[in-house]
Amino acid sequence: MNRIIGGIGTSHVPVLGATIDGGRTETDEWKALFDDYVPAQSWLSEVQPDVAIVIYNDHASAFSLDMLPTFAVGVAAEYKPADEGWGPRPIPTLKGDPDLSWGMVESLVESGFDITVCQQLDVDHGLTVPLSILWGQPESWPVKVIPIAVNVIQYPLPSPQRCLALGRAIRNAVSSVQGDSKILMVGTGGMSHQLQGARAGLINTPFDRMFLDKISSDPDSLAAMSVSDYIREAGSEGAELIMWLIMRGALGPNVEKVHSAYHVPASNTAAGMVVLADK
Amino acid sequence: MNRIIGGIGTSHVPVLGATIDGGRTETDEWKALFDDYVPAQSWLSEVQPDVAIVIYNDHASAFSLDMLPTFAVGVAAEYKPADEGWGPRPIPTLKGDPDLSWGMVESLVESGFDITVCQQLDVDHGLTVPLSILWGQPESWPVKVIPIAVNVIQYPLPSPQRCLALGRAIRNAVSSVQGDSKILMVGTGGMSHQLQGARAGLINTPFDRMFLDKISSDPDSLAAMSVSDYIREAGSEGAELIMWLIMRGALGPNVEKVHSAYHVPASNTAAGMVVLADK
Amino acid sequence: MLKPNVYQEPSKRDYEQIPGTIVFDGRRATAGYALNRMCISLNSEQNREKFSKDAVSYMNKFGLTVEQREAVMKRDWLRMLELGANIFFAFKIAIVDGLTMQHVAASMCGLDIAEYKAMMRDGGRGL
Amino acid sequence: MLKPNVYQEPSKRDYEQIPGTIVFDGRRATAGYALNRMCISLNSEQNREKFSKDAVSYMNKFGLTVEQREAVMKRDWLRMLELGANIFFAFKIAIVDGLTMQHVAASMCGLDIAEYKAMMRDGGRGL
Ligand SMILES: [Fe+3]
Ligand SMILES: [Fe+3]
Repeated sequence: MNRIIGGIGTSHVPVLGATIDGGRTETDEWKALFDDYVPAQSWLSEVQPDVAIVIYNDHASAFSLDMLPTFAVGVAAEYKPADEGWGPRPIPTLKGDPDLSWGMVESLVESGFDITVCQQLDVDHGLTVPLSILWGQPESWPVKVIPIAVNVIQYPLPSPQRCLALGRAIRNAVSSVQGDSKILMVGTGGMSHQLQGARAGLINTPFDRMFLDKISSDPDSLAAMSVSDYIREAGSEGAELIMWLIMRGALGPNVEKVHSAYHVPASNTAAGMVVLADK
Repeated sequence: MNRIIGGIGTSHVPVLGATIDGGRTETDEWKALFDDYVPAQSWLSEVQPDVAIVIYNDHASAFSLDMLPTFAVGVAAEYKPADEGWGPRPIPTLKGDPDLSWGMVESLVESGFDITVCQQLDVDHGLTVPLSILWGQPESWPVKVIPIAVNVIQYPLPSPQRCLALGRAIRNAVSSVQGDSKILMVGTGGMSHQLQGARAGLINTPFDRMFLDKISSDPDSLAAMSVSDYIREAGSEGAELIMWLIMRGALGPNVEKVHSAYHVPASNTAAGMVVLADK
Repeated sequence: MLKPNVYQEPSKRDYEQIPGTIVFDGRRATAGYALNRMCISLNSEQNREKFSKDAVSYMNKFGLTVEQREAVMKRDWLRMLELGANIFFAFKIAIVDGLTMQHVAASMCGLDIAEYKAMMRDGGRGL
Repeated sequence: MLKPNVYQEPSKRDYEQIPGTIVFDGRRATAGYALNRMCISLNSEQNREKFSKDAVSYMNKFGLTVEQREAVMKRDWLRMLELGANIFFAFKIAIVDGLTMQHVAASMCGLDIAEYKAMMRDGGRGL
């Protein structure tokens, strides 16, 4: 039976991708941060997931404002890195899992989630930077990937409550599909940051530390906050953190915290990570 | 306060649009059918709605299979008729109501509907044929229009239950927006028809008559059927009828049936109509 | 070695038991992706002209399979659907040909157009 | 005469009370539609070249307002946002200029890039 083996929450800051692509992870500026990802990488080589379901947001790459879905699920056989303005990142094309994707979509729609289904989807740094953080620069990715894109850039965003519920529905969905895959959930974005307005540069470390703690022990308390609460506390772009709730919802109620890390700054943002094993 | 004054369910067969555009509604073939739409037109000139929220499906016009939403809501200031292969229909551009649309989207997303938001949307016969049926060939449309596109062409479709629930959420949504508009709901598609496979040409009159009856008196019984039930009974494309449930859900529990009509055939389909006044 | 997931066994799906009916689901959407993409491109007049002039080169740009190309060239609508076309997408080709949905439906159920029209006038096909 | 609906009064929205923060909502998405469409077109190398060569003609094709065009020409990022640009869309212009998001953020909060970097290294702006 398909089963979710755990989940990782991680920032997806473009600069981390550029640093990996440019071979600068060992520099003074970056070494401490990247060293802190090693325990996550070790855990992954131990548990060996087959598929990663990556919850991310698109940043004006594949989704224009002509048609912007709240929740979109990729069902394609492969996904190419998007040209976000710099040309596509020099990374391997991602292999998808159409069977698992379609099966999940069926289950999710049956559970009352109004999914947008994507047969074609170029993926941007929101999805690819976490892959690079977790698996470095392989010749091909060691997992198949299912992208789930969440609207966190145009108000109204889905409520944190709805995000947690989607995660829980994903847990049912993967087990409804016939297979024997070990599945890793990845929730991306955050932590606190604000890229715009007079408050640009906001970092709220107490909030981030609270979030890193509660995401394993008490996700319902995080889901009880409103989107405006997230914007106020974590910044206009820190509200991306609601995507970690989808990851968390897909895990069982009790998880083991394998690792967590926190660094300020990565470019404009606080970069955080949490690794949770399903019990 | 904005209020929903009633709802109309109607087929949206392309041939009806072509017949109106070609000025052939008085021919022997079509007169009886179009005469039966007169009571609906009279009711509309009596109640004078300001806005029509039209629940329809796109038929390979604006939505490719690259990215197909379950529920999409238009928020644009205007919508043009799509080129579906014959060139765009010779009808006026539709005027939208961005304020009401955005307000509805906020309310719907808050209620846990995962809406895809469209700032750009060309509308096809699924939406424009009902307008022509109801208002003929005006120089400009007498109502503003909010398109809500529903996926009924690629499995999985939203469940009939979910459609009814969306309608109920729309009732809340319109009243959450500040305004004083009289709003007409239009549910389109159906009735029984099957355009494909060895069973093409299917018409199930007993089912259609049951549906025309229950849509006013007992919509919950219609929502209790599965999508497969609809396909089996009403044909692969007759399953479009689930969109009438969204219209119906937006009305109050008790409605007055102002009019209903039923004709076989219109091209490949049974053409039905029901006019329900909110009580 | 990545393990395969299998999202559906057709035999277990209730809609597969409905006679004479092809439900456009994920399996078909996957198989028909390129074909449907070609079809929807015919919403543009320019593309309709290109397709009319030289359908084979036009189809090659979209990466159709040999079977799909053959089904299009023969206007074998039922076969197109079996190969993953969605009916509303396939119908774009019929529009270029000047055909109506009645022609397509008639062809799929093995009637000529007069027979099909007569059947519809008589109340359509029963359940 | 069609009656207007009003979907939001900014003063009633809790996120409007958050200092120094512009939330990209429906009102802004409507105002910024053409501008954001222009910005996302810069995902193509060909379009980036056209924009670099002649930004004014390029913008004209998208129907920007005079104020929007001026804000783009001045690279006034805050003004672009006030006129309906979404930050991730506006950033496409910065990429063409070879700027990072730190440059854009610094400019929006009125710091020079060295000051902004120093602020971030020191733990960022407090609440
Ligand atoms: Fe992001
Ligand atoms: Fe239809």
